[in-house]
Amino acid sequence: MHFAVLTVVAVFITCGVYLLLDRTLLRVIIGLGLLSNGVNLALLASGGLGAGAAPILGHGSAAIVDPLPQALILTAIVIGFGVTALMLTLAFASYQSQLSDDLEDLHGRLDDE
Amino acid sequence: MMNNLCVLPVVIPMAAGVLLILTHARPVVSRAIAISANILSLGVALALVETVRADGIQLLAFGNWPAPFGIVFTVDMLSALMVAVTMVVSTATLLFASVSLDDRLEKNFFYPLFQFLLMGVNGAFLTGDLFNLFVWFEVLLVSSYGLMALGSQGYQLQETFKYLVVNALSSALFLIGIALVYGATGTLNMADLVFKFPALAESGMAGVIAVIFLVVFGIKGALFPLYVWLPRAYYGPPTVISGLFGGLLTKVGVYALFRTVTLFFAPSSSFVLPLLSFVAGATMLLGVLGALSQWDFKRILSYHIVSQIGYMIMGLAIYTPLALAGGIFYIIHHILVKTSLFLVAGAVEKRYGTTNLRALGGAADGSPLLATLFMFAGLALAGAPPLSGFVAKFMLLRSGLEAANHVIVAISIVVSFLTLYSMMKIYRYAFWREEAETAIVVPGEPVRTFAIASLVTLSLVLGLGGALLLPYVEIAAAQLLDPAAWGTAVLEARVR
Amino acid sequence: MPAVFLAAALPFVVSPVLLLFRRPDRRAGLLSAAACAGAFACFVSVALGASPATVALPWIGPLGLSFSLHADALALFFALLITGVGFLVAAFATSYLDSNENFPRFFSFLMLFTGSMLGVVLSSNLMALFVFWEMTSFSSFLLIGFWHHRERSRYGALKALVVTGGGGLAMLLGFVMVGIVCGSFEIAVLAERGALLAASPWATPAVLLIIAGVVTKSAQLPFHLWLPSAMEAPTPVSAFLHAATMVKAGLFLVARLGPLLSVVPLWTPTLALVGLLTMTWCGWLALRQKDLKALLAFSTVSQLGLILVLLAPAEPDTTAAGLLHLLNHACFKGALFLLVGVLEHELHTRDLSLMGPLRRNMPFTWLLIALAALSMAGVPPMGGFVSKELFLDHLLNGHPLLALLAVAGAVLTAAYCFALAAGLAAGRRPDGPRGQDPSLSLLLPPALLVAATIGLGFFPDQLVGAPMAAATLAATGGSVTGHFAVWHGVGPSLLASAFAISMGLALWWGWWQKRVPPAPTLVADRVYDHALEQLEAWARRLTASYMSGILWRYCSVILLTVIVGVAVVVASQGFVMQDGWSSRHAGPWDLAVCATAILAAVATLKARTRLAAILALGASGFSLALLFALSAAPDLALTQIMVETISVPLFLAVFAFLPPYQVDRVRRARPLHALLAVAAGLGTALLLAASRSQRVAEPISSYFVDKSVDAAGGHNVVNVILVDFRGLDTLGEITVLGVAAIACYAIIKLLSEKEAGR
Amino acid sequence: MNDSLILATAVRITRPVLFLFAVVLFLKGHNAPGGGFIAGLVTAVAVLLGLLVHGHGNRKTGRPTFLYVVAAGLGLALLTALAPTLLGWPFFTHSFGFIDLPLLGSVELASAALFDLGVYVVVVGNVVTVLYALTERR
Repeated sequence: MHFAVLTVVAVFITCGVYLLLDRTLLRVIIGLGLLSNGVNLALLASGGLGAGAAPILGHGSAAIVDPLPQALILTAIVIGFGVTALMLTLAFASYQSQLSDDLEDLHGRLDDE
Repeated sequence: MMNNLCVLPVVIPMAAGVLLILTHARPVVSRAIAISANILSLGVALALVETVRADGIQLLAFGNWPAPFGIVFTVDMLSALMVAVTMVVSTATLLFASVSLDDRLEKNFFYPLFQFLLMGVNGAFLTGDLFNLFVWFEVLLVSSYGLMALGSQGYQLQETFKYLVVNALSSALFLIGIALVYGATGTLNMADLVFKFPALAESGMAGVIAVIFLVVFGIKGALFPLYVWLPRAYYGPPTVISGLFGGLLTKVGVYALFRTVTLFFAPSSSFVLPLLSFVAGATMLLGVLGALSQWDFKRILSYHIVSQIGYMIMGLAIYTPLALAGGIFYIIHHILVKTSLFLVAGAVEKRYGTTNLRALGGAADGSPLLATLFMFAGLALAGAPPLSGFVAKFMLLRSGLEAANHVIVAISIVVSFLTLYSMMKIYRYAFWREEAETAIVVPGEPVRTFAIASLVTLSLVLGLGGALLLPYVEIAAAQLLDPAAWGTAVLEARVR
Repeated sequence: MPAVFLAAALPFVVSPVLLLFRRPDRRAGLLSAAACAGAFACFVSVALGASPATVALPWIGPLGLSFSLHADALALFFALLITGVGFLVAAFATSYLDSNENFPRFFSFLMLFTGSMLGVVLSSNLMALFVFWEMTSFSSFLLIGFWHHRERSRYGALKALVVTGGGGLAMLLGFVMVGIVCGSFEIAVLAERGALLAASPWATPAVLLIIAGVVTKSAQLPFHLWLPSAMEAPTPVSAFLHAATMVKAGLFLVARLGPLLSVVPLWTPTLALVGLLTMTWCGWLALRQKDLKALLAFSTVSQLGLILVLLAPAEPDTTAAGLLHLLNHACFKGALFLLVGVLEHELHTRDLSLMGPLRRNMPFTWLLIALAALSMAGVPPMGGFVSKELFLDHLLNGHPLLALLAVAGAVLTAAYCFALAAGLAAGRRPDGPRGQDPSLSLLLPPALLVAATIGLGFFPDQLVGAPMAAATLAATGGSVTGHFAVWHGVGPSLLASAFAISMGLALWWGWWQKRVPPAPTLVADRVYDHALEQLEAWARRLTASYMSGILWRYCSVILLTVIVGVAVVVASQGFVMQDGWSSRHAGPWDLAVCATAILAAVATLKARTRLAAILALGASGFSLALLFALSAAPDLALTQIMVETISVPLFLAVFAFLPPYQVDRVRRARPLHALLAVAAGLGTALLLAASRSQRVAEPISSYFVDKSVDAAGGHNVVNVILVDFRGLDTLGEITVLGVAAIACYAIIKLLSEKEAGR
Repeated sequence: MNDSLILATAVRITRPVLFLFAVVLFLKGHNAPGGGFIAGLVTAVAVLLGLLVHGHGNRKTGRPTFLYVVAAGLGLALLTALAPTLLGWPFFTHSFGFIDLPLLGSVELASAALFDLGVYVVVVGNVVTVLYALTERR
């Protein structure tokens, strides 16, 4: 199982980073989305990908998977969601005032000359 | 010692933030709430400092779950000092903001964002849990995004977007780091890690994890070569917000470096300290050269943030009791002084409508008090005696020479010189010459001056009265250099 | 309160008080003069033994820092000089400055300087000495830039600070090295530990660094450039700082630390050589100036070189001679500066070649100038003669080449002094501006100084013999063997002196009188300007080269750093990876879901429209949710599904309006990007496998499973962790959500308001 | 016209179901998959659907109503965490108990649920605020 999951992690992060290095607003944001998906999966893998039941007690005494990474991922997903919302807002507002989605147009001034 | 006092520096800003959402449309009420909350937190922070001095490390196991299972706040002297100085500068900044910010910005949630930022910063200083540190980082970051974009000017929005993306990348790295740590050790508690982490040294995993966290905190702390985002990002927002960021935000990254390097990275990987030494030198030098290349008050100050961070890391890299104490002294000094410099820039901008040195002039005639305050703060930044920067720099120089780290000492002297030059360049163009014609008289000047003066006075007090602070930073350094004692204290604390 | 402390603190107390005066209030000057007089009186009482000479003041004891004061005879000599000249200068400036000047500010800075200067000479701790040393530089900066609307003033102020401040920093490093080697920063303790220093490998670098401090402060070659530019300061400042006191801080340091540092063989010859070269070369430069203040500035540098030569050996006789000349120089040069100030005030020019005949129009002013110049020229029986004799005597006993240099310096000095005295008498232009002698209040201070230097010529031993001997004893620990006297009998030095004066006369008469040579441009000046210009230009290019403001470059730097860092660590420390930590085998469902996820991720790269890209991202999210579900993480699966359900419309809402989607608009960096991306993805996966395969301890999570039901009352462990075991994380997490909402709202609201306002 | 009618009808039916589903998810959260966050998102989806059909209606631009909801949620969560400190327990110490209610049988009362309610409220406030902010401009 770990090989399949690690492949997914690798592909998500590879595609995410590649898009992150683009100059288009949307592709950067999508890149970050993929990246955080990949990272969340990595967190899951860090708890081990053992055979086990979901960490809900009281349904028999079978071994359960490590619940802690799941809790961490949940927190990370929520935080990621909040940040993504803000990022979209910024992208939107930035576009509205600069009328470009090309980040190389948005490089800003080095100084005031 | 279990102590609920530990959580108050987080709870008070949060409660204030919640209240301030409700009162956002009424600036007068908001100011009162925000400032009283800050003063309350300041009191708590000072109480914490004294408690730690008297009784040692203070702990709070949340939910009464013992370490390493639950989350613990571990308040040693470094944490307590950081929270205290945070509250000092934020109170001054708040005071300044209350008479300088545009009414529009005040009503658009400046105060709640400000309080939530403080909540995140304080949480990051206090926590003893790696993942919890991530959460506090996110709290302070998301608040900083809000503050940085406050005003919705085009330049601001685009720079905030970039700042956000850079930090999102850094957060992803942080999570990868956490995944590796948890994967290898099965724990997140820093005290627990003190004992479990060294076992990873043999396989090389300790070094890998160290590199990842150094980069994560290096981005936040604006270290070479990761600071590229900073100067532009800090130029965008209203100056008073830049001031708070410039003083405070990068120091959270520096704090995290001090914490994690002393707890696990330096003991387990021999390359960490030499690497930090190199990074410190490069950060100082490139930062100050950046400052020399600029002609804008705020931008020059932004580059100096970078440059000064090199000194703090220099203290960490030398890694002797005196060096760490000097580094911590430097952090405290720099937070006070850099904030006050930005506030001076803000006051100048308020009066002349610009921070471009070429368009400014004559502020020494226009407001002599401000010129005096700038002179003091600028000299303190350059490490001129007898201000706080001198004491910190003296400690670093002395420890650097004692450790025979000649290169970094030489660089630090050269950078001090260039910093002095750069500060005097500002003085020469903004404060001397004929007064710029754009000068207008704006209300609130006395309050602004008071806010700056209080910080500058503190710098003077820490310089002439360095003996007052020295015992505290020495305790902090001693605690940092004895991670085993720290870890044992945390792990063996009993819950109720 | 001990008198020493009172005297040292008085200027610092007065300085801020002065700022309370109104702008055109001359009483600020009177108060300053009074403060100097008070301090002078205090030092006299200390000198007479009526008050203790030592005051212990703590600073940061554990670091070896203290502000303790110790007024030995050497310090008292300087302290009396500073406060004495300070009194005269303050009195002079009170009537000299125009009534529209900012008196409070001027005198406040002046008092700040006076206090700092007293601190330098009185400190018994090396670091405290450094503190005040730097403070003299800063106050000098403010005073030179007092007329800050003038470009030349600003330039001169910055230059002075750059040179002296830079030298000061080098000196700081030297001090700290000495302090570490000798184990103390107390000067009294250091004096006894010369042997420790001599044995240390740091001795030579430390001494060189301290010499850098000395020569910059005292404007010796090649750092003589700042003093002429500093002449943009108001004349009383030039007289006080740049002739009588601040520039002598370097000399004071040589006298003070000489016995300790001369254990290093480099110390004496280096200083002596620098001093001699400076004396001669700057004497030559002085001779070529038309601007009176520039002439005096170079002459000051030259004279400081002379004193440096005398102080360098740290031996009693030469030190005494050096201190005597230092005193003489303070008197005649202070007087000359004040008198030039009077000329400038009266004639509105400082250019020698433009001045009318002075002897008739301003006889008293001219007379005083002439007397002071004669003293400087070393003409008997003036004070300058006595000390210059001792100087020549010292050098004629040394290397003949050095003696030659010394005599050449004396010739040049005599020449420009005659040029000054006689040149002003007749005037270059009969039709030049004519003034008249100023009021007594302006003439009295220089007159007193001139009287002093004449007195020193007639009765050197009676007037200052004893104090000089005491100061020498304090400085060197040895006793003076000879006496000061105007008549030593005929000897080589007298002959040399006579030769120098006559040659000087000849040089003036035969060469200078014909035509004043054009003032040379200083090589050092050009180097300074060019260096700063280049530094800024270079800093600018360097910074612009990497501060692109382009996001993908920021990210590339970060990724490159982490990837290279990890790669280096892995390459140097090896890497352990074992299999077997994943006990579950991938079933067909698992593989199908993983394949879907991979396809979705690749699709985001390939998407040609915005909608497709967003949907592809959504698909990757949904397949991740399925993967969570298959990995026994139902809470995660549910959460992921809901988050995607809401995110996709959000994306669409934001991006629906943008112009057509463009893919791969930038080509040039693509291979690097691909490399970084693959390294990041592959690296993470490998590291993850490695970390998981070498787990060193059991995970803490079994505790949660054990306690969840009984101690926390919940069966869903993940939820219990979230709201209880790690509830604080959740509190932070919802704060993030709340703040994000606030920020979104505020950004959009302000954007709308901005657009509505437009 | 027809499309939107069908959509409107579908939404009219779906929304109550979603709200109910949210309630169930919330209540079950401590013992089964679910919890405040998920329930909050489901509620937000219901709101989103409403937005899709009805648009913003005549909601006046710039009233941060849902930020007050966020504030309420944060406040509730904070107070729940803070309450035990009044009794001298560490911050965040939860307690729980069971009571017997008619019809429902043994029901767990946990302070953790109160905290979870805070989470729920914040999530709803957040999503709705962001949605309104991003869509009201067109």
